[in-house]
Amino acid sequence: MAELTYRDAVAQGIAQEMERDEDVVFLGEDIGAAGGVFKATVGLLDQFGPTRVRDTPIAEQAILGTAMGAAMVGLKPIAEIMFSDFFAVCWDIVANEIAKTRYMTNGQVSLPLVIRTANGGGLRFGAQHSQSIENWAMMIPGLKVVAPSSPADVKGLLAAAIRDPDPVIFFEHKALYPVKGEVPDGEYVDKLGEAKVLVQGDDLTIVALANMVPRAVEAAQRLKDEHGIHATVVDLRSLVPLDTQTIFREVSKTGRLFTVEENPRLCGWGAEISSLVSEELFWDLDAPITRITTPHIPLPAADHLEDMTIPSVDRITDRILKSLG
Amino acid sequence: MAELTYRDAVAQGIAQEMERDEDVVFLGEDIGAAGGVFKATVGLLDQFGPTRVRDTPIAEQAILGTAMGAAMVGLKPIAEIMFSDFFAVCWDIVANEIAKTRYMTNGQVSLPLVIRTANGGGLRFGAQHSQSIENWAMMIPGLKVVAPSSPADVKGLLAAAIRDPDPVIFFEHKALYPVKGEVPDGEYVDKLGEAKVLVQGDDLTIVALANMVPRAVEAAQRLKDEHGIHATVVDLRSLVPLDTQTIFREVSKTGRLFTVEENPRLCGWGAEISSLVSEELFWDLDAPITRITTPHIPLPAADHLEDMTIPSVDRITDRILKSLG
Amino acid sequence: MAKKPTRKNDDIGEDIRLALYRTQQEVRQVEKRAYDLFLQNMIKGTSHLCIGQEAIAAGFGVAMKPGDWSFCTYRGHGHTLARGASMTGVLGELMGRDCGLLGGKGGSMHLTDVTKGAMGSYAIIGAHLPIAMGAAWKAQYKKTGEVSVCFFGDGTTNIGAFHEAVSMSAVWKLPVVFVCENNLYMEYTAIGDVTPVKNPAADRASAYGLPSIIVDGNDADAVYRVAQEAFAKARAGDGPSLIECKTYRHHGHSRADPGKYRPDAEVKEWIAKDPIPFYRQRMLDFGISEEAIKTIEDDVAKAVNAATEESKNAPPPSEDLILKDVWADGGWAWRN
Amino acid sequence: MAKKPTRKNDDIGEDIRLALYRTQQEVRQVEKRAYDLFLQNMIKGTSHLCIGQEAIAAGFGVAMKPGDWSFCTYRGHGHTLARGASMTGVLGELMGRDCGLLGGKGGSMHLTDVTKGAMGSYAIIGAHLPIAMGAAWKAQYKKTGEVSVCFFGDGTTNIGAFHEAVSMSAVWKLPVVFVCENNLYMEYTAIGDVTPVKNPAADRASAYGLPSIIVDGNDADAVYRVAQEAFAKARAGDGPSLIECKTYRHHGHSRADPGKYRPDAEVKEWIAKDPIPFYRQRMLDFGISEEAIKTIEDDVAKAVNAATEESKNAPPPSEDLILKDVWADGGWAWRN
Ligand SMILES: Cc1ncc(C[n+]2csc(CCOP(=O)(O)OP(=O)(O)O)c2C)c(N)n1
Ligand SMILES: Cc1ncc(C[n+]2csc(CCOP(=O)(O)OP(=O)(O)O)c2C)c(N)n1
Ligand SMILES: [Mg+2]
Ligand SMILES: [Mg+2]
Repeated sequence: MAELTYRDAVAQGIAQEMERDEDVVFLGEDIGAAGGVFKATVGLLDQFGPTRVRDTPIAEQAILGTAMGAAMVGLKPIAEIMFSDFFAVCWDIVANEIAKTRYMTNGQVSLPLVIRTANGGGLRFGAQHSQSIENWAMMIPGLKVVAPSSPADVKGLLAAAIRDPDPVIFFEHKALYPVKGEVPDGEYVDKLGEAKVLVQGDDLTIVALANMVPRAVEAAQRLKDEHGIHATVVDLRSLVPLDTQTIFREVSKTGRLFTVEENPRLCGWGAEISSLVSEELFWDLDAPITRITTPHIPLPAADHLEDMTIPSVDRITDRILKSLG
Repeated sequence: MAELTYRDAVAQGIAQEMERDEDVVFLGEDIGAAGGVFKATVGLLDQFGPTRVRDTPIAEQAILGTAMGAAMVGLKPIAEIMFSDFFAVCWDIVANEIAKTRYMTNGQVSLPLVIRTANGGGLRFGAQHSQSIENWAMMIPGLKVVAPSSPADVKGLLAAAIRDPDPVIFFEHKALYPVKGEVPDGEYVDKLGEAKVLVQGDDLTIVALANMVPRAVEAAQRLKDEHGIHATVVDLRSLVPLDTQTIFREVSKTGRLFTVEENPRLCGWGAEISSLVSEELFWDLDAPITRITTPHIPLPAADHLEDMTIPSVDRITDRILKSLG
Repeated sequence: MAKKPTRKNDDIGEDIRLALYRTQQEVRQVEKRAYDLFLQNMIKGTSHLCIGQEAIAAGFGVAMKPGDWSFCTYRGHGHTLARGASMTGVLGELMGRDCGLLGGKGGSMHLTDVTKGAMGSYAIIGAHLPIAMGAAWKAQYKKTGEVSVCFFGDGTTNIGAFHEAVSMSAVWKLPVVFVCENNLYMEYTAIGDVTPVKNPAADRASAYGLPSIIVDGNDADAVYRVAQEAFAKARAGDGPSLIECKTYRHHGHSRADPGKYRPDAEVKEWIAKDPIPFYRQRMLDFGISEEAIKTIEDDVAKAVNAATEESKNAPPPSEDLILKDVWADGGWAWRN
Repeated sequence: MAKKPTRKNDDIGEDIRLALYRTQQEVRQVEKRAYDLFLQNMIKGTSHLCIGQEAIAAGFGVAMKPGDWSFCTYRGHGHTLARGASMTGVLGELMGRDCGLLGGKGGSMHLTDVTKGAMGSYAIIGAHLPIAMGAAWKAQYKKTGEVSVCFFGDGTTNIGAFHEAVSMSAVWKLPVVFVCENNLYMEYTAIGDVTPVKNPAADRASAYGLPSIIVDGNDADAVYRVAQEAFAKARAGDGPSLIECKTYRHHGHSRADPGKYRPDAEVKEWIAKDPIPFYRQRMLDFGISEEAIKTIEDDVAKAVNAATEESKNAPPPSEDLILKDVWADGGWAWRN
């Protein structure tokens, strides 16, 4: 095990797969010579050369269309969309083409591709460079949706995504890039669609994703230390496929569910999980499900405004305590 | 009261507002000389001339950008996106620009504009021309979202949307265009954000939208006629603002909630309503909330496949009967 | 049997010419049948016929090699047939039958036959231009020599994806050929009313450092020649081409459209330039026998009748297709 | 006080020239202060300086009339100042203070001052080109004579929205002026490496039926003249212009970027072409006194210091701004 940053785990995950399979290619804006604007792809151009690691113009539709077309004829492209907010300029390729083509062609076409993107807030970048848009992807049938919270998960899930025969949207959280963690050495491949229980407790279950995971873990710690309340924390890791078994198992143990979402409230993934639990686990619930989310507003830029907008450890803890009465 | 088709109510609603306010302008593909591909805007070019009713190239980003820019400086544009699926090619203007600009500018900019679009399935148009994407709009803070189910609501809500000082996404259901109904004569303006109770019953509450509304009403009739079960049917009419008062009132009366969504399941508006009800009305529920949706798949094209995919009167009825045990 | 051409300087030759004519006949006759079938309400939904534009699908289709990839639009029945997809597959799909190319799941606007290199029909304007680039990238990276051909309309030149795709293809020097079929209209609006240049594609080529190429899209020979040149350039590693073919659609935009917005004189003028009788005469001029031509026409008619019957008799798609093939494992599960 | 210019054939004249210099100084000095402030960690998030490109904001800003509209990018501090927005509003916003133009809600990339016609800074490449068209549509429809000016970078010419906007503006003959500031780089990638033509904007003008216009973006006089011409054309109802200004950014792309990918010689060459000392010399040549110039420089320095102090002393934005102004009613309610 080596200590790696989340950003270095990206480069390591990609390098591992490019070494292994020459059909894996990589394209995006400033990803090659510059090593990415978040420095998450440093070294790849040198290692794999400009035919496989390719800088593009500012043309996201062309980037993703190229990834799709290449995947249709047998390559396994990785495309970068620099900030997840920019999915909006190429959403057609994602939602109407990549997601639907296998189905529409009755299975004639496979699309083994990964779209990586820097998602989420906390860097004071304002409303157009800070969104959490996992729910945009989750709502489109035909997309797999992954969002790791640790360097090890980045490496393992990215490798799994690259090997997956279906299109995967891979959300890296930009506030996590500098975070360090232990990452397995050598070839390491995780599995899509498995949530992880990071903290086990009897009193309530918190389900979180990406940068909300460390905050949920910290809130659980605080609940334990300061209030003797024991929370389970589930890191979803992937929204599609969704590990409802783990969610249901953990919720049924505690009878109480809290979801922590960075996205603005309406139609967030927490709503889907809430609806699943209230449809299928209704009789196991001891109290209302509580969703903790960014309010349904665009994100403000100034530091203290942004900090008060995205769920914080304080807000998570307070909201849970309030619900417990 | 005159009998009008849903499509004619569109033209009438627009004409009413253009007559009243010369700042109302209208642009889109084939909307002028051709009267729209769904013939919902016939006559407007003749009545208001080519400076106010303007045909565009195939350039949805330009269409919506133009609408936004014009609204910023005082016009009240109506833009048409021919099929709602095409929002994907101009999603940036909708989600990142139109929705966020008032907030980001601390209220300096107002965007009194309406984007009309033909939404939904049932016409055998296949996966790229049949989507129900109300949830795409609902999840973006800063957009109002309206979806009428009757000709009267088309006229009244469209007028209200045009007069509204905020951006409104107006989803017309393409399967409803030929449907007729009574529409108030003369100036008629409805109110955004009010749901309507169409059928009142004591046993359970069905919440539906757009083309799912007539199906829910028919299902309610069948439940009554064939099974003596009395359902309330709520037509949401608008998703943002959302009339939670009416929803909560009707659900608390019956203790049972069924939502009927045309969109594929994950992160649909039904999930949001389910999560709201299970958060705020938990103790009033007598049984699990049930969501009836299109499965989480792209839509197939062939007629009988499409019919089996979108919630039908049969499926709504059966699912409710099954839940009731 | 046909005699060899009697006229000189024929770079195309009889075999290719017969193939070009056969393809045009196949497309025309299938499209006419599709028209009849939707008048009989045997085809639901929408349908976009390419009657009048057959020479383009034929010229490029015949010039392509097996292994090359083609990408087209909702107006793609012809392009799909021209790659060798079966008539039953096409008509069956339009009729929503089990025997359709897509099992009825895609419909008229999404015809695809990957086994023939017909890599799909795309119904959202512009999207398939960048997708076609992607296939070309593989050929370039793997040095396997395929070309990727992308068909689209005049109206498509005004959308952003067109610009991004042609521009980036030019920078990457990809073996992709962009073929604009200028039929003078987007849906119901004349292209000249919404485009700032006279030739929507050709007048933009220089914006991508590409030569301006215009060809008579109603002359299959001319199309075939221009295709050959573009393919040679692509295979030589010299990058993409953007080709504007002048043509006309005889029908309205789609099923719902009688096409009344078109001036009568214009329609007349273009019906007179119908690529099929024109090409038939060319063949006769080149010494191909009436008999050989008639044989093709009859063969095709028989094939279309057979495909129609086969499709009519085919069952509707099995219901279990609905929940199939969202994922590569054949299923649709989004949860465990 | 300054003397009148001594050299002949000066179409610009002293008043305008002083205004052009003052604006360039304002932009330069505010940007330098912004740089210092983020080194002191008083500016969070990102920031994109336009040091080296001031002549463009100044040339257009001075040529615009009150009532005209300007739209710019995240690299828009200069364009916003050039319309007359206050330095305190700009620096305060960068520092996330209450006195910021947007109350801290927008940040460095979204500076807007509607009262001055500075209609916003847009951080997603391409989006504001069609938005600028929309404002121009109003001027055209209402016949009120405003022009709409849209600034963007060389990299932006490769994205779809650029194409859609310029093309449709040309068809509609809108009074909009598209100003490409070609500073040779997108973020870290040289524009020549990702663009198929030498002049990213000018070589594309003909694709929209527009003349190709290139101007020295480091010469405020040249920019001012080209702006005047484009505005006259727009106001006369003769439609849009697309203007490419050649320039260079002295710093990296943004706060995070030291700009090491740029060849030393290139940086040197362009620093030597710095628009401000160049223009200073031009003024002296035209007989404007050193004293008049110095007065401007000192005035601006004082103003920047005062704005800095005011911003530093301003409170952070009130928390209740968070839930304000999603809607025109001032609130954020999505439910009753
Ligand atoms: C993004 C998008 N906008 C609009 C449409 C609706 N539409 C379908 S075909 C068409 C006209 C296309 O014109 P052209 O490119 O000339 O092709 P043609 O139909 O003439 O073959 C339009 C506007 C669409 N499918 N996609
Ligand atoms: C759609 C989109 N893609 C990518 C980016 C990231 N990005 C921000 S600035 C920039 C470079 C822009 O280059 P140019 O247009 O030349 O403007 P400059 O920064 O040089 O002023 C990029 C790629 C973005 N903001 N939006
Ligand atoms: Mg056309
Ligand atoms: Mg630049």
